[in-house]
Amino acid sequence: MAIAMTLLTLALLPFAAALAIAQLHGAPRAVHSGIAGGASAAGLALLASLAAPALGGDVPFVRWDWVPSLGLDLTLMVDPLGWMFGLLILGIGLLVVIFAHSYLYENEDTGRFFASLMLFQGAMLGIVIAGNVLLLLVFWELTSLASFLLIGFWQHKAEARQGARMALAVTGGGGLALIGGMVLLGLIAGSFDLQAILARGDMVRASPLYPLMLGLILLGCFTKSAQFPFHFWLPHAMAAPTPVSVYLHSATMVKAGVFLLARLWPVLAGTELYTVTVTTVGLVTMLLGATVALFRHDLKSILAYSTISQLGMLVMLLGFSLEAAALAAVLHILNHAAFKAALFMSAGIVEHETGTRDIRRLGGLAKAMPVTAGIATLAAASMAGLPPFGGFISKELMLYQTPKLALAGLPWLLPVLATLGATFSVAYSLRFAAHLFAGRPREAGPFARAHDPSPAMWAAPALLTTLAVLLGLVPMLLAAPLVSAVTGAVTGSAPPEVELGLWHGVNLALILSMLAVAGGAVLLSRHAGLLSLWERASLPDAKRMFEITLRLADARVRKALVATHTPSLQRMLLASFAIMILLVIDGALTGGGVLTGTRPGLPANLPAVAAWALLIAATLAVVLESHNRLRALVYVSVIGLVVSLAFAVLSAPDLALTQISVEAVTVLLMLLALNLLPKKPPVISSRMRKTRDAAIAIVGGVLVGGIAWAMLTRDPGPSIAAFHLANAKPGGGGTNVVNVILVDFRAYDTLGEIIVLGIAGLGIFALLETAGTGASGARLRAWRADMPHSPERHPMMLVAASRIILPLTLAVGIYLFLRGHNQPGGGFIAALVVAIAFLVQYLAAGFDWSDARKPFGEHNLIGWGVLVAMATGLGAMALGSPFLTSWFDYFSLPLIGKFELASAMLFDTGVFLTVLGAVMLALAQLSHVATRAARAAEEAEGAP
Amino acid sequence: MSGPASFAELLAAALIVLGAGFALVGSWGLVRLPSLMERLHGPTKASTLGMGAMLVASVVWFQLGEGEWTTHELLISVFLFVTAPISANMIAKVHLHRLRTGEASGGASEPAGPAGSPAPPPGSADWATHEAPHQGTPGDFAGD
Amino acid sequence: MSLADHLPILPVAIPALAAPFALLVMRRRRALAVGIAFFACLAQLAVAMLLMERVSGGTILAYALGAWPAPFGIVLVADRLAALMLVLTAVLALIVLTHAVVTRADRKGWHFHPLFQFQLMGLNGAFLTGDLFNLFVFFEVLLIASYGLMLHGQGPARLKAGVQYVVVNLVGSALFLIALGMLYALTGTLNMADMGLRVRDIAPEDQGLLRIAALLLASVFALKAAVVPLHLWLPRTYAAATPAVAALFAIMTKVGVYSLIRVVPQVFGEGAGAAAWAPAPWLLPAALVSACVGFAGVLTARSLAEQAAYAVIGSTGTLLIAVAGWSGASLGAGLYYLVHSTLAGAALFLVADIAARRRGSFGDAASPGPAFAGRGVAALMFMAGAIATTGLPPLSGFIGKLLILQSVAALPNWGWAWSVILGTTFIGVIGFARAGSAVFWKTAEGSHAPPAPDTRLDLVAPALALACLAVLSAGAGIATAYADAAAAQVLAPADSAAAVLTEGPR
Amino acid sequence: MSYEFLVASAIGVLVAGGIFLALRARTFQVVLGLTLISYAVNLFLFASGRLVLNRPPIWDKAVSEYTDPLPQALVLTAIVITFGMTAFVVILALRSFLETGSDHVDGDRVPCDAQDGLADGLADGEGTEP
Amino acid sequence: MTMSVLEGALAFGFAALGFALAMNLWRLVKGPGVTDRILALDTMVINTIGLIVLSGIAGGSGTAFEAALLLAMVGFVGTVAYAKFLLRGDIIE
Amino acid sequence: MIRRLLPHPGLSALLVMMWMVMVNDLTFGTLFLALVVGVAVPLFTAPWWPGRPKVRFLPACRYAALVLWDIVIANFQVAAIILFKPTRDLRPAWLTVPLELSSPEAITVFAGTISLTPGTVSADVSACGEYLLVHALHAPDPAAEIAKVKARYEARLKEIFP
Ligand code: NA
Ligand code: NA
Repeated sequence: MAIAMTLLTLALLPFAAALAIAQLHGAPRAVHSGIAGGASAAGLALLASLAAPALGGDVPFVRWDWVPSLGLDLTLMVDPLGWMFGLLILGIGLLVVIFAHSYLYENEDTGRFFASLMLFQGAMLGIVIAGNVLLLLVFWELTSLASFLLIGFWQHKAEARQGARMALAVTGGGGLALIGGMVLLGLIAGSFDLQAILARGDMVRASPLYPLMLGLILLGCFTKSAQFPFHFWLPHAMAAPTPVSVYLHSATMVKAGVFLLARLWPVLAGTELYTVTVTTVGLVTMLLGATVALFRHDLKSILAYSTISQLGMLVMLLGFSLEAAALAAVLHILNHAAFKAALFMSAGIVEHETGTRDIRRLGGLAKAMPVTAGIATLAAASMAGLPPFGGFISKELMLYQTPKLALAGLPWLLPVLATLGATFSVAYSLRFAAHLFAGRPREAGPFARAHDPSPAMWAAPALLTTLAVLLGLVPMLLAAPLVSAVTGAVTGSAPPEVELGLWHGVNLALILSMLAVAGGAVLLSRHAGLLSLWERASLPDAKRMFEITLRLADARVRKALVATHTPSLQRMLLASFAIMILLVIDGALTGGGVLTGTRPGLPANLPAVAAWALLIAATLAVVLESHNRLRALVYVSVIGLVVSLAFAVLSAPDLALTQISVEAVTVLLMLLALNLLPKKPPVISSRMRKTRDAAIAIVGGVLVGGIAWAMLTRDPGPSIAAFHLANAKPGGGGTNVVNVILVDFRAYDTLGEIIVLGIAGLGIFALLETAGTGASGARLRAWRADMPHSPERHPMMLVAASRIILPLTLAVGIYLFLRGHNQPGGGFIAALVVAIAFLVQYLAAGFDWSDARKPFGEHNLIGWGVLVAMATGLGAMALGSPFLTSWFDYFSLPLIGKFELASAMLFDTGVFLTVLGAVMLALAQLSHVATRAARAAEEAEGAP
Repeated sequence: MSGPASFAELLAAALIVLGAGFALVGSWGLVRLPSLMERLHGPTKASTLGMGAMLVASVVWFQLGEGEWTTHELLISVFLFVTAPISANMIAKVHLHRLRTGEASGGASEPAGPAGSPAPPPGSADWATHEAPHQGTPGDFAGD
Repeated sequence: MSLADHLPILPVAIPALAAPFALLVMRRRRALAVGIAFFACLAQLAVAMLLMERVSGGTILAYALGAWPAPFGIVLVADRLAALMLVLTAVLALIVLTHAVVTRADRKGWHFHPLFQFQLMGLNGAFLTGDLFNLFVFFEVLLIASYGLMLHGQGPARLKAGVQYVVVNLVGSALFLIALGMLYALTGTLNMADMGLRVRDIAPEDQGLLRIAALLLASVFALKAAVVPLHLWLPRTYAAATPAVAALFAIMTKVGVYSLIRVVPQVFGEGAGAAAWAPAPWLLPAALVSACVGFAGVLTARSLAEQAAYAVIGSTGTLLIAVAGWSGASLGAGLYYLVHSTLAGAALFLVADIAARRRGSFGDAASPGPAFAGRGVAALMFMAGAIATTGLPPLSGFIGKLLILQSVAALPNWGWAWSVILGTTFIGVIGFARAGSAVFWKTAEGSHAPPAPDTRLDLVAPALALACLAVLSAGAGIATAYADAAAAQVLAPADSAAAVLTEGPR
Repeated sequence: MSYEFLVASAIGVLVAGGIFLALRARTFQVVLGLTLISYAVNLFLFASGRLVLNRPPIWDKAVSEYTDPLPQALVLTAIVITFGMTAFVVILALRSFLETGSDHVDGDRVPCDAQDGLADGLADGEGTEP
Repeated sequence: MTMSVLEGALAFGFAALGFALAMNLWRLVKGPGVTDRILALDTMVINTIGLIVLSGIAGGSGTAFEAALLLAMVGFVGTVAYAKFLLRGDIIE
Repeated sequence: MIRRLLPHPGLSALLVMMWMVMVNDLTFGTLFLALVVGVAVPLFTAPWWPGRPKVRFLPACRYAALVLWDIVIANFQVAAIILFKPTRDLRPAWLTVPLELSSPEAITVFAGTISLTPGTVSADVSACGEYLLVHALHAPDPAAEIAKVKARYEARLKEIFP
């Protein structure tokens, strides 16, 4: 339990610190750095408390469920490998915090900085103590995100933003490959638990998916660890504040890839594919990084390329799949962390004090800043692999291993190339120290400002350099037990005996090492000439290529996207129709069956054929004369008429009534709209387009017509309608089965339907209420009728007739409403009839005059209609029945006789009110819209 | 078939033939008469005697054939009688309007029939279609 | 019947009452209308959670409206999936409503609150119904309400986009009716559970028709889900809508997905002869292309809202990759991802609005603008939204994508699915990083900071959305267990049929 | 000729006309197209109950055979919904025309495309070494 | 089987109305003016009412009556609306 | 009170009759409902019918019968014209009928009558309401035609609408 709490605290501490810092965003710098440093120190203490079990083989371990179905558990464990990395992350983290406290200026956003730093620390720590590979992935991607924030900390600088984006793209992208690889790994191994996976190395390597999985995982590792050809992001990440560079590029971020290679060593390593790939990539990276580093001028850039080179070496060592090589890698990880962090900090101090990082402008700084010079020079010597520093030991171990592997069948290739890499390492390391601190100052300006910083700033690099030195002097004391335990953890076997020392006698490694030092010295002495040679060679700039690729991709994709996604309704509909046609054809071809069924047809009489001809002709006329809009509208009315007739003849009186009344309202609506639209706009479709559309239209028509034919010529099976027919009267209290379905069996549909109408009314109101304002209002006021008007507004005969038509039609509406339950009619039709009655009134006598006399508001009709319909449903609930359960009974009164009362009538009243309100609202709003716009403008003018 | 039924049948049949005949004649008039104002006379037949006869046939048939009184068919006639003149009036107004504006603009948006264009009424006022009615004139109770 | 027995109707009844009440009081007492709206949303959330609690054990609640037994009347069916969608809708509604009220978006036009409640009613109704025609009706309710909301505030871009949105959906509705007509003609029923039983008896010579109906119906749902190439309506519609509305619309495409999940296994499952799983072969390719197109849009979008709109397409595509597996595991993964992607999409639209509200004339264009008030917080929120949408850890998108990757690994085309899921994530990361750094990091030269916004409360709603995502991530164990159970229930239509088709009260 | 043929062919012709018009470039024609399609759809849905003469679904003691009432109820609902939608789209089209001065369905370039010009400002002058 | 008188009359009626509709169609398409087309539509509505009445008689059911009644009302509204449109543009002022 | 309850008694009577005819059912219940409708609807629609023309009931009935008879006769006459008279023999004419009626209702009934009887169509009223423009399908003698309609219909209408 104590272990569990320790592990949990360890994992959460950095995040808690990040949160706390973010919360105290406005507090002084010291608070931020204090929290960060305190958290790091506390983490170190916790880690120290775990040292004994972790290194002793009794791995502290804890597991909680998170997403069991995924295999993603919160498993934390600190094995030697994790412990060592944790030490680096927290230790160097603490030093970075101390350094950054002095490095950052007071006016900078230290809250954001330290919060991001702690977030990063937490993510990094998570990677190394995760005991579940999916959990590891979580932290892995989190480091990419946190580093994005850190690299982009100076967001006002273009290079910072670019560098951050590039780092995110490369490492985050690699992380995605890693996700694929890790999931595959888990699926192959049958578990996502790290320890379980590590125990199943043979099984994994035997899987046919091993190469794919390996490729994906290596992609993740290589991108993170800046291996060729993904190395280019790293130098550009130097746009970050120096403490960030220290942290990310000495001990943490870039080491994550190396860590993962080490972590998965028992599962991945050992195959030829693995060995060749990893070794080659590491070797190439090492050479490339070392070479480029020699010719950079920015201090941090030099260090960045050196980091690439050193990472290449580590990757190469792990690629060997040999225990001794792994040991060398482990040791070098420690060395590199120490000297590289010290060097980055030194570079930061130099920049901080001189205002530049350009090595060409600096020189002779040893006089002005002796402490810094001492620190940096010692660290550079370790980097160069000079004795008696730590770097020497690990480099020699590396060179010792190189002959054991024959690349491309050539046993000498690896030693030679590795030595070459070492030579360049020596050269750039020496250059860093020599050009910076020795000689005379090259420019006066920076030199004049230069002086050693306060101890607070150099303490951290000093400590690190001391470590780097001690790692060379007393390796057995300082490193051997740790290296032994970690190597055991890496290889998954017993910890090996470790013999670390500066002197192993004269062997090949020593010779190669000497050669490298000598060669490095030569290279440095010829540096000026080599530099001019280098600068003349035009080498591909990976970053530039990355940017160009991205830019090109963006341009191409954007172009394609814009081309295909222009907001074209024609295209949308074309796509829709084409897809539907395809699907219908697919269904028809693969589904089987016959077109014509066996149901006998109903012989049609002459008027049926005539009406059919009318419909066909009218449809053709609409299509052919659609640009003559009024005429097209007349033809549409004809179609509506024929459809109504069809319903009337084919035993659907309710449908006929509905269609007829809807038709009338639709015509009114269209005419109202048409008034403000062009009446005969020019035709703009090309002939080609028309032909294409016609082809699609015909195919679509034939298909739907064919389906209708197939359907109509088949006998229906048993239908639920039999129940409706049988129960309409006894159960629903009405003889008009259609109406009983509407207000009882499927009243819920009807409720939805009236709400649709109500919403349409509201939407139309919302649309038109603002028509008088803005561009629309201006256009309406400027609108001139495009056809001559008769001056007479209200024809006398029409007005006089409307006075009697209104009451007569209302009576018909009431009649249709009351009888709807038993005969054709009902609330909806009645509402339309009543609406038509009022519309005739509006037509004849004008809107204002008629509307002023109307005792109801359309909004209220809609609102109350829905409420009444709802109340009918809820009433049933109050009586203990389901929503919308109907009730009816027969009563009898003297004189009047027997009559029926039914809850369905109340529901129908709701339908009536809503429909009336919606229809009236739509048409009333649309009418005299131009007049209203003018009136609104007048009022607006008159108001101020 | 029994006696009354066959009488009803005969009566209904006669009325149907009469009604449908007038409807046909009306539509035939629509086709053959020379201009809009003449054609406007056609539908009046269909909507008055044509419909009337068929509706009476329906009343007769349901009463004598099926034994139930159905009177509501007559209501259709009432509606037709109220609305048909208004429809005709409105179409005629459109004709007059288009005739006048066509003449004014020189183009023939509506051909005049054999009767030509109507002369303006005696006095100062024009036909209502061409002139906004003055205060106190019939159609003016409403509106404005 | 006690009130508890009426639970399934309440998600529809509450907004259906709230909307007219809000309408009736809106003109004079706005505050009251807002109060009604909030109360209704809270009540819906409470009811949805209660329902979820009731069905989480595996019970399927069937509510026979009008006491007419299924299949003769309309039944509401509340199972795990329905309850999940209801909770999601209610949560989203609360977030969006908060944003609309806080930013006063609800005052930019007429009838926001009634339309909003009607929209919720349509959504809830669609999720609850067990009847295919009723599904059509509620589709229409939610569509017409969405037209109103989409046009809320108006302006030329919105109106132009609105015409296209409406027309495309009208065509979709027409096709829905054709498919419905065919299905009724063939099966004689409208109840989905009953239809699932009756398709077994369809004669071989009629199965071609059934297959056509299945494909047409699926394509209607695909249109709503904005599956490529039926997605063309979405980018402009969503980008043009008021951001609060666009955030609500994040669930609209999910209605299409929901319907596919609901209808295909139940009606066109194993027993459907030639129509069995008919849409399946079309779905995976379409889903893959959708994910690619959507994230290509994310990469190249020129405004944050446009980016969010394309992200909706992309994540729907990703979601359908899972759905196209039609296995318990993949459907469960899909359901988890559905919840996640809805909230993530909403969060993106809301964050885009924060930027737009504060950058003055620069709006939410994905290009440098002025340094504005609250930029840091907005940047963080954008980053969180982007992380969620692309599927990076630690937010739920990552878990969702891992679930999908794992669940489709057993399918024959897993290579394609994996490549697309991982590849689109990569593209998305780049796209969001670019847009985000341009808007939240880079400052346009010579641009002056616009006046601070009238309220800082506009940060609340996106924060809420992101908090929901965090909860969804932290509680992923429970959530995925529920999603898996819901998927299993969906894929066992016989159980649902047994629950729905028992004799009703009459 | 049977009623079935008349109805089926009418549906086909209406659909064809509707599709053609819906693919035109102006809102009014598109609305006309949608109207034609909705006629066809209503007829189609109605036809799912098959065609029956003189058997309206009005319950009567003396009658035992009726046409299928359910499709009629569905069509009724569909007509009403279609009407609401048509009204909305007509007014939306008009309103859009008034606001933008164009009744082309595809309209002018919208803001999010107009921002293409801003695209160059999107990234930080990428491709140049800082 | 011989045709009864009524059936004969109905057959004549249907045929007459069918021809009438066809003639209306001719006028509708031919025009020449939009006025003629509106008139043709108006006549068509009346002939359709006749058809519905006749089919009511033929089918022996009275349910077609409401359709005819409504058509009589609505046909008028349509004609007036078209006319008002041509006269004034704005049909509801 | 009665006047307030029955703003248009004639209309109420018409509605009651119409209701009975429409419902097609001669029972007390129906009559009761008819009376309710007959009172309620005119009350509701009264605001839209501002004037209150007096109508004499009996002459109105006689007038209706006369018009019905004329419609039947004229239908046959006009059918003969349409069917058998060649277009060249047709003498269409515009008739300007001076009006003695003044209330819009009366003029409308007069114009309606002229339109309903085949052969003549009322086309327009003068802006001041003094003349009625009538189109005749075949009017070799326009003056006689004008005199006929004035004598046969307008004179009677003057009695009905005093
Ligand atoms: Na009804
Ligand atoms: Na006449």
